[in-house]
Amino acid sequence: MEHIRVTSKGSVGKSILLVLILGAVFFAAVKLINLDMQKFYERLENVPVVLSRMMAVDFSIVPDALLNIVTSLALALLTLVVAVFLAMFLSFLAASNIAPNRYLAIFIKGFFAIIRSVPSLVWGLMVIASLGFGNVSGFVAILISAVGYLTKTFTASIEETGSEIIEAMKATGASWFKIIYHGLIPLCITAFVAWITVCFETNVSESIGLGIIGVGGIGLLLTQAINTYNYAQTTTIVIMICLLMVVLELVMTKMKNKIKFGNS
Amino acid sequence: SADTANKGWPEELTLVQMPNENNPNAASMHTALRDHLSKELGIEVKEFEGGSYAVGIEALASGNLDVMLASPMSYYQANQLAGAELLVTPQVEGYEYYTAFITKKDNKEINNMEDLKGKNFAFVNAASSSGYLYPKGTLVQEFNLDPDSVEQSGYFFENVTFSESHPNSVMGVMMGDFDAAAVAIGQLDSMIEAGTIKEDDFKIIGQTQNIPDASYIVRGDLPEDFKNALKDAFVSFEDEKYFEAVHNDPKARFIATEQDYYDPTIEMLDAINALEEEAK
Amino acid sequence: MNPLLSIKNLVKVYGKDTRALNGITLDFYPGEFIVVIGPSGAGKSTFIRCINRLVNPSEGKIIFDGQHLEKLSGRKLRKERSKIGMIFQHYNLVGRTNVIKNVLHGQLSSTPLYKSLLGLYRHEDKQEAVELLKKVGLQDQIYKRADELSGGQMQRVGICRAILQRPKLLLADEPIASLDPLSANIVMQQLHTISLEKKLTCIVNLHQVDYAKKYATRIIGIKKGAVVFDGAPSRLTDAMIQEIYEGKESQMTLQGKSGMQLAVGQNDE
Amino acid sequence: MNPLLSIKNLVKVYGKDTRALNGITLDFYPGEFIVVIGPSGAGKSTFIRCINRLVNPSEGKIIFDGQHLEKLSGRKLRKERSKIGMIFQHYNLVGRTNVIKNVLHGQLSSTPLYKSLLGLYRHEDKQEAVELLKKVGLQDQIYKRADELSGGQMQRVGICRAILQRPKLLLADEPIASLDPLSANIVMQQLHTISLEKKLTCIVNLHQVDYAKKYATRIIGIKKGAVVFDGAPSRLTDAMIQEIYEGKESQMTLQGKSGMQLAVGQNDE
Amino acid sequence: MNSKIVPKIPLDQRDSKRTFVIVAAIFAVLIFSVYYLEISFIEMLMGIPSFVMFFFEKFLPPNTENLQQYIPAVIDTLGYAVISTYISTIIAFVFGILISENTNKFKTLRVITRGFVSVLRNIPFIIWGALLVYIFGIGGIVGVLALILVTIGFLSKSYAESIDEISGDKLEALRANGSSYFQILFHGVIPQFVPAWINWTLFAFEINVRASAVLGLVGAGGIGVLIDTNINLFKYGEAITIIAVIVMIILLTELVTNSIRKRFV
Ligand SMILES: Nc1ncnc2c1ncn2[C@@H]1O[C@H](COP(=O)(O)OP(=O)(O)OP(=O)(O)O)[C@@H](O)[C@H]1O
Ligand SMILES: Nc1ncnc2c1ncn2[C@@H]1O[C@H](COP(=O)(O)OP(=O)(O)OP(=O)(O)O)[C@@H](O)[C@H]1O
Ligand SMILES: [Mg+2]
Ligand SMILES: [Mg+2]
Repeated sequence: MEHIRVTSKGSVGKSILLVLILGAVFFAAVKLINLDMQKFYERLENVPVVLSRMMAVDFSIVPDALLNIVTSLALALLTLVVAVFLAMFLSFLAASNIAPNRYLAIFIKGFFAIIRSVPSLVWGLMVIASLGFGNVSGFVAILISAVGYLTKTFTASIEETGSEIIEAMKATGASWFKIIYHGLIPLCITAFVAWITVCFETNVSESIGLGIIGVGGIGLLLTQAINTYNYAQTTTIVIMICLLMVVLELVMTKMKNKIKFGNS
Repeated sequence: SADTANKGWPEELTLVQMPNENNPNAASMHTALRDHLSKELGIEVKEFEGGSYAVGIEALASGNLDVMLASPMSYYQANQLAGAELLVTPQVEGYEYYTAFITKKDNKEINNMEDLKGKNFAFVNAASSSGYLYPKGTLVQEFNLDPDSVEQSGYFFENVTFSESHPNSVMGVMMGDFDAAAVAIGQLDSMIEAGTIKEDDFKIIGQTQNIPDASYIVRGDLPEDFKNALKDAFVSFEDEKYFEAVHNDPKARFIATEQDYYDPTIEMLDAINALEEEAK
Repeated sequence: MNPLLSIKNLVKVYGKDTRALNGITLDFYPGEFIVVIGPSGAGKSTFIRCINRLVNPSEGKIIFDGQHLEKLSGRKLRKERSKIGMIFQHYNLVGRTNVIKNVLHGQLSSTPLYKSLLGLYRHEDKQEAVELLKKVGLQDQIYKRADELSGGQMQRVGICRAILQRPKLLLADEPIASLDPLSANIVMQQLHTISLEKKLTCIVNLHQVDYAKKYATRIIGIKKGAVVFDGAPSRLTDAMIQEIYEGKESQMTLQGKSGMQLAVGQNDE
Repeated sequence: MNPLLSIKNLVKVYGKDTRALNGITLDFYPGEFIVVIGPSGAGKSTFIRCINRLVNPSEGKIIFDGQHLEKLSGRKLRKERSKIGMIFQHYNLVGRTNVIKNVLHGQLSSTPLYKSLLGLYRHEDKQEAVELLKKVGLQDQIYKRADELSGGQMQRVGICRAILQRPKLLLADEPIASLDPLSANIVMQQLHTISLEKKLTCIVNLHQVDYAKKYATRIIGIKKGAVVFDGAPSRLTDAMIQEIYEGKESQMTLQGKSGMQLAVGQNDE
Repeated sequence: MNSKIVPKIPLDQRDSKRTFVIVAAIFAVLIFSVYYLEISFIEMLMGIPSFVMFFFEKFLPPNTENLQQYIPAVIDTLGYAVISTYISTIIAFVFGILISENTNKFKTLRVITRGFVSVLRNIPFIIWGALLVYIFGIGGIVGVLALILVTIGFLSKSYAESIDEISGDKLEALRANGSSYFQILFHGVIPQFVPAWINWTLFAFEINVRASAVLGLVGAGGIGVLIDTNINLFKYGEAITIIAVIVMIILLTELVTNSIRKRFV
């Protein structure tokens, strides 16, 4: 009885090879890092102890925290809007199926790979040294990482749309910008909204880590609570942040569905 | 106002607090100090919370920052890079800052500094005064070590870890990830107070010399009379609530700092070759 | 008369070894209504898409309206493309955008950018769009989202878009595949009339030989990437049709009858 | 004989006010070969998709093989669905998967998950898949990725997939829209034969009245969501056809001739 | 056109007033933000030259003297990144499927997973770091855990979004022939998801390679800590060298993955 392959000969060999390579890389890494799983299991016992220590809330911090959340939100929102505009522009230059120039596309992708690789401390340094302490610096620092993230995700979404619509618009002789505005943006808008949601969250949590360059907001409050080992306050603030984020996510999902299923 | 312009004073003053191993409360949330300085000097004062000395020092150098709270090492760097000068130091009676060498209470093998030889040890990180430079200096002086080899495995310690924070060092010791560590005493106290660890979980087997308090430093290129006015403003600040909240002692005050206040420290840092790179 | 479109030795190779077009040389004149027929996979779509450079040919020349299309790029290519309308096999509408906007996309290339951003198309264009939609029976769907239409409705929107472009050359890849016979006839009739009235050259891929014979002024048969027939509909004999479509595939009907039946219409004759 | 499929008062309303189906009641018997015709937008696709619940009907009953499909869900619905094959207007292949795997998807519901993951389909299934592909002339494309095929090639893969499912009822939404006449005939012939041999009921949406007349044992005409014709092909007179297709759309040919021409094949008769 | 009034042809039927109100509201919020945060865009533009100057003056030329000393940290970083990318890819994949409406019809389960992942993502790094150290101490495991926690939140969400975008058409065919949930998943969703999946996993790897903050917080070392330390000691030349090494690693992985992808997938 003749055997009938479901995958072509070559691709089976390739898949096996791929699995082997991936496996080898993983085991090499495990060997290298020297993970002591035994220790890990033993210490799992600590989980309840540590968590129970965190199980306290202190409502006296709430008004203060609310005020600071406004700052964080305002900063995150402002950065978001500017970042979305910049990233849209850049991502259409960088997405391989619509990029006007291949080399420019590669340059943009590479440039943002580099931008993303630079640690926030370095950005902090450069921003403070040129702009001084304060919200302006916070704005720029978040902006850099937000543009990096959005450019990456937008580009990926555009590249996933395939070429049908682009072809149809090209065939009418529409220019690059018109193809994007009338064809790709309506097509990608739900994906974009999704990334924008994620980016907004990242912005808020990034503004939390921005104490380093003197940006106020909820992050500063949180760092202080941690540094003074005030567990009750820490927990309260974290709960507030999570609540805020869940609300934001709900709103954004509503918005996304509206765009996806609503009228043109 | 009119007279600030005449004297060539800056129109506003930027002040940055740094979180400090020894008093984590040094926070910018208390507006009292800012208001006081502003009133005394007649100019606007902006206060921020910093997170990194490097950032603060670069800001001093570029003129975006005027006054900053700095540890000895940072002062030295700020002085080299930005010509910063010492201004005032918060003085708290009866409280001394030093770094303790700690190990677990039930560790029978380590009872004094000598026993650290051949053990696993943790510093905080290579840029930390209290978590690295001071304890390393103490070890180098006490055991006559080669400062450049201390971190090498098998030279004095079996292995050296950089834990990246004081609490990390403490937890690593408590969990047995390394045998001993150097931790700022202020941090230990805070952790005990918060109940994270207990007094009798660990023992102190040695300590460094006293580390001078973190001081406010000021940009050197400001007018002399402004710096003096600033110093006076700090010294005349007597808000007990502020000192209670930030330094845990209502009677604490700012006192003017002599320019040679940090010299012993700097000598010690020099002895362990910690300064060669910055000296250029 | 000079040809509107001259194609010389067109070759397209996909990947390494799929030779979809194998050296095609043809001239097309203004006002011709050309139907391209050929078995599935023969290269008809590829041929049509090479003309307006949606597919970049591997070799050969495409001279349209005096321009070497294969050499153009950027603004110049766009300008030439705006003179070439195209109707797609899979409609290629912007799904989330409504019907009238999709149709107005046909006028994008001649609308200034800022106006198109604000949706400020010329009133004549909008009016023509509405009229076209009415003609194809979509007057009730003008503000529906394109992805809510039935297959045939989408196809008709695509046709309106191409016509609104007011092109010199119209390419259509199976424009009536999803249409009911009445609509199909209306559409073919309409293309045919426009072609006559405005001296518009149409190149249409079709699977229905009967429609081809009825509307075409010239039929081209493609098989395995090469032209095997080129002439007036009257010259397309049944034997010829059989040769065009016959291939490996014809030996394989279930019952072992070889696939000698062709379009049903012709069998009935 | 009991009907295999009984549809009672089927209604489908999209959104608020698009009444795509307007109360359809029909019985289908084993071995029938039913062709559904009707103008574009009449609700043919919606009708077919309601049967296997890809579209959830707004009202009405669908009784298939003794089961009330409109009430089923989960495993039970899956089981019934596995007895209903479907051929899609837009093929709906998994583009990044190769041809033979796409065909074997027809046997997924009767293959345990782990086996299907490892590609361990039954040998008979694989053999049948290869044979089906050969029959439709795709023996050279077996390991090609589905998204690299031409339109007609994809459609044939979709047909093979549905047949491999060995269904009791076969639904097809314009299965030959993108096929050349030879392939179209082969496909219709094949569906027809299977229907005869295995007493398989086929419900096929078509736009080509000539094909409908040739292959159907029963023709159903739908217009505006309601059944306007139901009977043997011989009873489908030209006047009837005209009535089915005639609508607003027919008044609008460019030249003002009303759309009295129907499928060309019939005009030629 | 004759003298009749030409009827306007609107392009859509939406209430343009509502659109206007929404746009106006967004603008109001933005203006409030600018005002509230006292952000001056002029100041920002003025800062650009010194921003660029700072980089060129301080960070260049790179100091490659100690390049060899970085090797252990580089290898460590790579090891951490590989392990945590692998593990988080798998876990996040499950979460992604549970979150996406395309693949999970149970609303409660979806909402719960969504909430859980959202919490994972929104608890700041410092908190995770502290918790992990208090529970597990210092060492490799903690490093891997920290990275996984941070990556999962991000990856799950990204996967879910990508799965959402996979069109229902292709899956419809499988639904129609009675395939089970998992068969639709494995034979329909996953093959279509592969390109996005590779994309995200690469991005996760990238994040893991440069997750200096996370590894530093739990005392697990790595290349990021090396950069921070060098900057705190004002050794900018060395810092930029290490950054260059990271960039190199990331670009190289991308290159390798892309060539693998072309050949294998
Ligand atoms: N993007 C592609 N990559 C690889 N091969 C392709 C691609 N597009 C088409 N082909 C192959 O090129 C050949 C011609 O395809 P084309 O789409 O031009 O055929 P067609 O004549 O339009 O067929 P149909 O009538 O079925 O639409 C086919 O064998 C097809 O498999
Ligand atoms: N998802 C949807 N949302 C809203 N309306 C829809 C949707 N799908 C179809 N319709 C509408 O329902 C009606 C019937 O559509 P259907 O697709 O069933 O027509 P059809 O008879 O298959 O037409 P065709 O021959 O053009 O394929 C049309 O008016 C169409 O616009
Ligand atoms: Mg084709
Ligand atoms: Mg339909």
